Amino acid sequence: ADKVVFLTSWYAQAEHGGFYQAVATGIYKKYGLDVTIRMGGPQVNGMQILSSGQADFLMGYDLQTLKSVETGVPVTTVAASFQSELQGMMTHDDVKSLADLKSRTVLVSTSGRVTWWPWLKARYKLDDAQSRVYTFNLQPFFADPRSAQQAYASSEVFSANKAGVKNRFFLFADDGYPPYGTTIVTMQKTVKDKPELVARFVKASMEGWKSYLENPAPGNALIKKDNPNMQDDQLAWGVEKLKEYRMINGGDAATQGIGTMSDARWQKTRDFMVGAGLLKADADWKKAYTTQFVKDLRVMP
Amino acid sequence: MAVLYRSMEDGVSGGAAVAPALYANQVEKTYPNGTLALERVKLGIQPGEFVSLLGPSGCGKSTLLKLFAGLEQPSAGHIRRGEHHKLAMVFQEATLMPWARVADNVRLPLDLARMDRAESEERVRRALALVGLDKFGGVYPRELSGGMQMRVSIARALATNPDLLLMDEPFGALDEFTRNRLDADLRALWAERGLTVVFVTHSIYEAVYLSSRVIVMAARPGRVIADVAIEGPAVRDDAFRVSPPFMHYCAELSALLTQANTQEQP
Amino acid sequence: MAVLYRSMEDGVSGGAAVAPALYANQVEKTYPNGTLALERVKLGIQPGEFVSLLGPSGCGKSTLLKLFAGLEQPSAGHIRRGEHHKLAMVFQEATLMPWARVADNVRLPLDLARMDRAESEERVRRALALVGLDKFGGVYPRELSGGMQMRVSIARALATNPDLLLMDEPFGALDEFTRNRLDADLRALWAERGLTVVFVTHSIYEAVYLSSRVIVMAARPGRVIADVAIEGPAVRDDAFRVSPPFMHYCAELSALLTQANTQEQP
Amino acid sequence: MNPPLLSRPAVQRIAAPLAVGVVLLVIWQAVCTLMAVPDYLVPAPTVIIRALVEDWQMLSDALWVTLRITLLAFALSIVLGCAAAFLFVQSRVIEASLFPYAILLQVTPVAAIAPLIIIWVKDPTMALVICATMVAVFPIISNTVLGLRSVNPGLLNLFRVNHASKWDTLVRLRIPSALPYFFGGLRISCGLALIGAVVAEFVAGTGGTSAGLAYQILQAGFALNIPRLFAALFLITLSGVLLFGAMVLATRLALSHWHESEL
Amino acid sequence: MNPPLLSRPAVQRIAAPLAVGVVLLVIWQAVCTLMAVPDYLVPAPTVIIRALVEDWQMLSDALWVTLRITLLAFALSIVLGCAAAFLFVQSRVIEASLFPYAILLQVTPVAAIAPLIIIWVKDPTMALVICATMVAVFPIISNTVLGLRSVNPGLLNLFRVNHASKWDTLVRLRIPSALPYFFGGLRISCGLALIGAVVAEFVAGTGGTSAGLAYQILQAGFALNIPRLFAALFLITLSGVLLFGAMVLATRLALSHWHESEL
Ligand SMILES: Nc1ncnc2c1ncn2[C@@H]1O[C@H](COP(=O)(O)OP(=O)(O)OP(=O)(O)O)[C@@H](O)[C@H]1O
Ligand SMILES: Nc1ncnc2c1ncn2[C@@H]1O[C@H](COP(=O)(O)OP(=O)(O)OP(=O)(O)O)[C@@H](O)[C@H]1O
Ligand SMILES: [Mg+2]
Ligand SMILES: [Mg+2]
Repeated sequence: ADKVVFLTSWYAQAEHGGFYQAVATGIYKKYGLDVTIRMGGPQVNGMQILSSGQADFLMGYDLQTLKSVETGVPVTTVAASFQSELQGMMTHDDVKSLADLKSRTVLVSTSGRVTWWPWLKARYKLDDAQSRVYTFNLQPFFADPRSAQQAYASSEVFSANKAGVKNRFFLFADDGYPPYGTTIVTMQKTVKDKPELVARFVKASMEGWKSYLENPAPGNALIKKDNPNMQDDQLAWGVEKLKEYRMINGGDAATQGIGTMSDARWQKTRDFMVGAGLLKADADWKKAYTTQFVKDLRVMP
Repeated sequence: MAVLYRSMEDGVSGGAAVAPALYANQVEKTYPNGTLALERVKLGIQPGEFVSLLGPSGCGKSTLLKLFAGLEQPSAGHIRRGEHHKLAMVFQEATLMPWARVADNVRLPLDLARMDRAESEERVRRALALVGLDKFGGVYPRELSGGMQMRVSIARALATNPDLLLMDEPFGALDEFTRNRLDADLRALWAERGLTVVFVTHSIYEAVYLSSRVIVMAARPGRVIADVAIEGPAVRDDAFRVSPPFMHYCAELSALLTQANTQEQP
Repeated sequence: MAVLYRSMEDGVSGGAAVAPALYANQVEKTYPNGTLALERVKLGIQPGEFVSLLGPSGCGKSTLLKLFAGLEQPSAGHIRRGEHHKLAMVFQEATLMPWARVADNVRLPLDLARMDRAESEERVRRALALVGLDKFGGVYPRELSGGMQMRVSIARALATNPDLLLMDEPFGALDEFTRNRLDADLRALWAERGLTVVFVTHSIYEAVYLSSRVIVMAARPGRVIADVAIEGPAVRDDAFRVSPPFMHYCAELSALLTQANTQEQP
Repeated sequence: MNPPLLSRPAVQRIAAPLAVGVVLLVIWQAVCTLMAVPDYLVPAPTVIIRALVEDWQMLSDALWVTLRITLLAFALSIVLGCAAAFLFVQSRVIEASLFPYAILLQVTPVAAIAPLIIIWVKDPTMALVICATMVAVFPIISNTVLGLRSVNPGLLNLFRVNHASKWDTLVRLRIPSALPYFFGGLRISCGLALIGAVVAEFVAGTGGTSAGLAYQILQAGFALNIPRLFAALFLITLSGVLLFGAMVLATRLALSHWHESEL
Repeated sequence: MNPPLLSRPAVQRIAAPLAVGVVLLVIWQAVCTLMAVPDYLVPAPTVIIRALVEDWQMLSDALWVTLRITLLAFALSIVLGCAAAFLFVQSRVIEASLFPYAILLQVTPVAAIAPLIIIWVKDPTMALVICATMVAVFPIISNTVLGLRSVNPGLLNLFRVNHASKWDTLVRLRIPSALPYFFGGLRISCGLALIGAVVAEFVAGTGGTSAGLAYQILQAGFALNIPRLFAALFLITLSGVLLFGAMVLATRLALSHWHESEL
């Protein structure tokens, strides 16, 4: 079997379920792949590890991929597990809509500053002065009732609920935030030299997602092995959110199959970035993705 | 002009009935490593006396001086120091602050006593002149020779105008000419100011020339073996140094020193 | 038994035509701070000589010794040292390693010379016995009195069986009895082994008793003002110490020392 | 001759900080209880202790992982730090040429070069040890160089008169003279090795394989299990204090017979 | 009497490390060019220099932000470190009671308590300064305590004979004696203050307005703008080396007239 290293973006969690599922249930093996999943972490720079050849595939996100392509790193997206990002805003429960954020302190992580924040800022006329830094720790949010913070539906919201803090969550994608989520990124060279391997990996992974949605137990067992602190209730919550927001099987995926991507969506993402000054207008953004592996994939949910 | 062996009791109660300036009562000193440095030392020093300590190396002279100064505590017995004494001490080593210039080193005790600068400057100048180092106030101690460093530490003690002066081999590193001159100066100072001096020396001549009393000590364990009153002219000059009584005292002390050296317990 | 003032040239070429053990040719030493410590010193020391340096504090005796030992470089002129000399030096300060026991301190030069342990132990034992510290091999330097520390450093130098010995006021901190004994021992050693010794002292008696030649120096700037050959019996005992020639030399040197002290340039 | 128990220095050295600790803990507990501070903001000591007991298995495993990296990094720091110091003290030119690069090691943020180290060093434990060593090594170099230079000039003369080789001078003179400074460096570095191990795991750790205390802290933080987070922090600080204590003891053993700082 | 330019110590101290640096850079450049290493893996020096020049405005602003925090934290560390050291040296009981809590400061991962600091300290710059100070203060405390204890016992006796007050003994004896150790502490701490400022910014961030070098590094990392990342790293290390140089100079000014380590 071909040895493949897949680097995730974070410690193992429900958002990585499809990949673990594909390992756990032998889907990869079926496709002749011997896949090792390496966990990412808070400061692990996946792009660097991918481009140095330490990993074959990377769990990426579109804005970084576009940015990397702009700086000349020859990477490209070959599939998108989620039809949008799970990223959103968690507020105290007196906030009725994102428009109410104007008078709030917004906690933005350093990476958020060059991703969703410019988008949100422009959309709701917010300004930098009301932002403070988010350090992936909920205590400041709890301590200040006038604050709101970035969050993943699957993790921060769960923690806040568990701590008994009433909150609301607004998914950015619901408001038109364009990028895909949990994509598969690889080197352009791999696409050129081993398209067949890439195709197998993409197909097996997407089948993994399909299987995960049906019965997450095998994948979850593996997730807990990699990340012993992951609790069952949190995994269950995560799976529920994936389903609730139809991350995997909603949008285009409902008709085109799991993992699908469209030029139109990439264009929207690109236009937003250029508009927000995050990307040069002349960047060759089309290099950042290829639909060749997903357009006829049709792993139907 | 007989040599007088006072009894130990005499050493304490002898002289006028004034309170002794320094009084060691059955003092013993055992260092942490078990060395018995002093054994049952009983010694009283009257105000205005000039007492020299003579004895072989390691017999506890420095230890006794430190006990008098309150720098060590006796292991047994006790030390009493008369009140109202302004004490100054010259240590066996020069003990200068390497980061301070010579003048600042000499001025230290005056600064500690919060003396105002104008007066202390003047005192420092005079003290340095006394030891022949008036031109060296501005240099650092490491730029001085061994003997010069020692003279700085003497100047530091004298600058305080003490009335109780403890000196541990102050002139050992000086040539005989300078030493004689300083001996004479010290003796004059003592006479003029009515100082009480306890003086450690290895020079019998110096001890006899300077002292009103010489204590001879022996080592292992350190103890007092003789207490010799020196009866000489009040004003001692070079003539005294060659007078028969001087020679007599020297011979006497030399014999005692030999005794101290040979009497050492095995 | 006339006092002999050799000319400076004599100091170098006098004696047999063997190469001098030490030779200072028009040596000057200026310290970085500008002090002129030695001015045009010309001095030759023949193998087997016992030369004492006498002079006021700060006249450059230690500096000259350090130049001879190669520890300082002359600012002008040059120093030559005869070959095949095993040199040992006693510094003006005891200079002991505080972290090593007395025996280890004494053994240091032997260890540095890679002597085997059995022999070095024996040598250390003998050297410590010589200075009367046989029982103190196991203690740390800070547990010793000043004089005892100095004796350790003397033992350290003697343990190496040197044939060129530079000693800077080695016996200054010792009582007269011990000092006389060590003087005699040193003189005997010198005679027995044919050592070359350069010896700094402030004691005129000691200089005369020990030396075959005494160099008198004056200060500011440091320079040689006299070079006195001491002609005494080969074996010097206590009788020599009271003999008329001895007294004569002492008086002579005393006068020179006074001259050195009063001749100081303003 | 037997001083009362409480005035013995050894007892004071243990009892005094414990007493202060107990007082602080009581105040902390009181504040938490009286003001009803929620656990997820600042947990009360009792809550932390409960977490410590309940999660002991997990935490002690993690502690062991972190300690192993700490000790390896500390040992490596000592070896490399001393080697560098010995090298630097050989000549002023060598020191001048290379010291800036030692500083470079210190001031390069581990977070920034951890990715590169991960790329080059395959073994994850080794990568973490290297990161932690980078954090811990500098104080040893700096203090040891200072110590090796702070030699009594008289003793240096003694060694020169006896034709001591550079090696002998180093071993018999400079190293003993440097010990007080060296141990001072150790006392600073042991804590840095620990913190370096934690930070390295923060930035370079890849969870599953070697889950040390940093991983537990991160996870507890994300999961808002703040009592466990504090329990893990407590274990780190306790290790730090114990390591420091060990260094103090080592210093005492090595220096108490001669150096004034220990008399 | 004028030694040739290249053998002057001052020249050596500057020229030697520069020469080494140039050699290293040339090798680096050669390797990058010959092996055609892509910029996004390890950029060649020329590429980094280009990034430095092109992004100078942005980088120099960020540098200034980071330096400001560094210097504030360093100053605060000196003040607090000395104060703590003076306190500790007053009595063995005080030292025993409080020293463990100083260690606690050192070994607590900034990343773990930064959130709490952010809650309590509203001003972001101040929060960062506090974090960086936590990283930098310990070596100053530790070395200064060691120095204050390393006093010549003879001089201590001299002061006692002259009835010096605790204060006078501290100011006129202990502090001067401690200076070599204190400056040793400064030399370690200045780098730590810098690294602390960077790490603090990593974990606690600066609000959008004032972004320091850590922010630039993170952003460059996300965007895989590796030349800019290296340029920022270069600025950090350069600042570290210069800060260290300043400390060496300060040490020289303060000690060169008396302490053997500077003779
Ligand atoms: N390191 C130094 N830097 C500057 N000047 C120095 C240094 N060492 C000695 N001197 C000066 O050189 C002169 C000679 O010093 P040296 O130590 O040789 O004197 P000495 O004859 O040994 O005196 P003593 O009998 O007091 O030991 C003195 O004036 C002294 O001030
Ligand atoms: N700190 C110490 N620890 C242990 N023993 C000590 C200490 N200081 C001195 N001694 C011992 O106490 C004895 C007396 O020492 P002291 O310094 O009083 O002698 P001294 O008479 O001054 O000798 P010297 O003439 O050589 O200066 C010596 O045997 C010495 O070994
Ligand atoms: Mg003494
Ligand atoms: Mg001298």
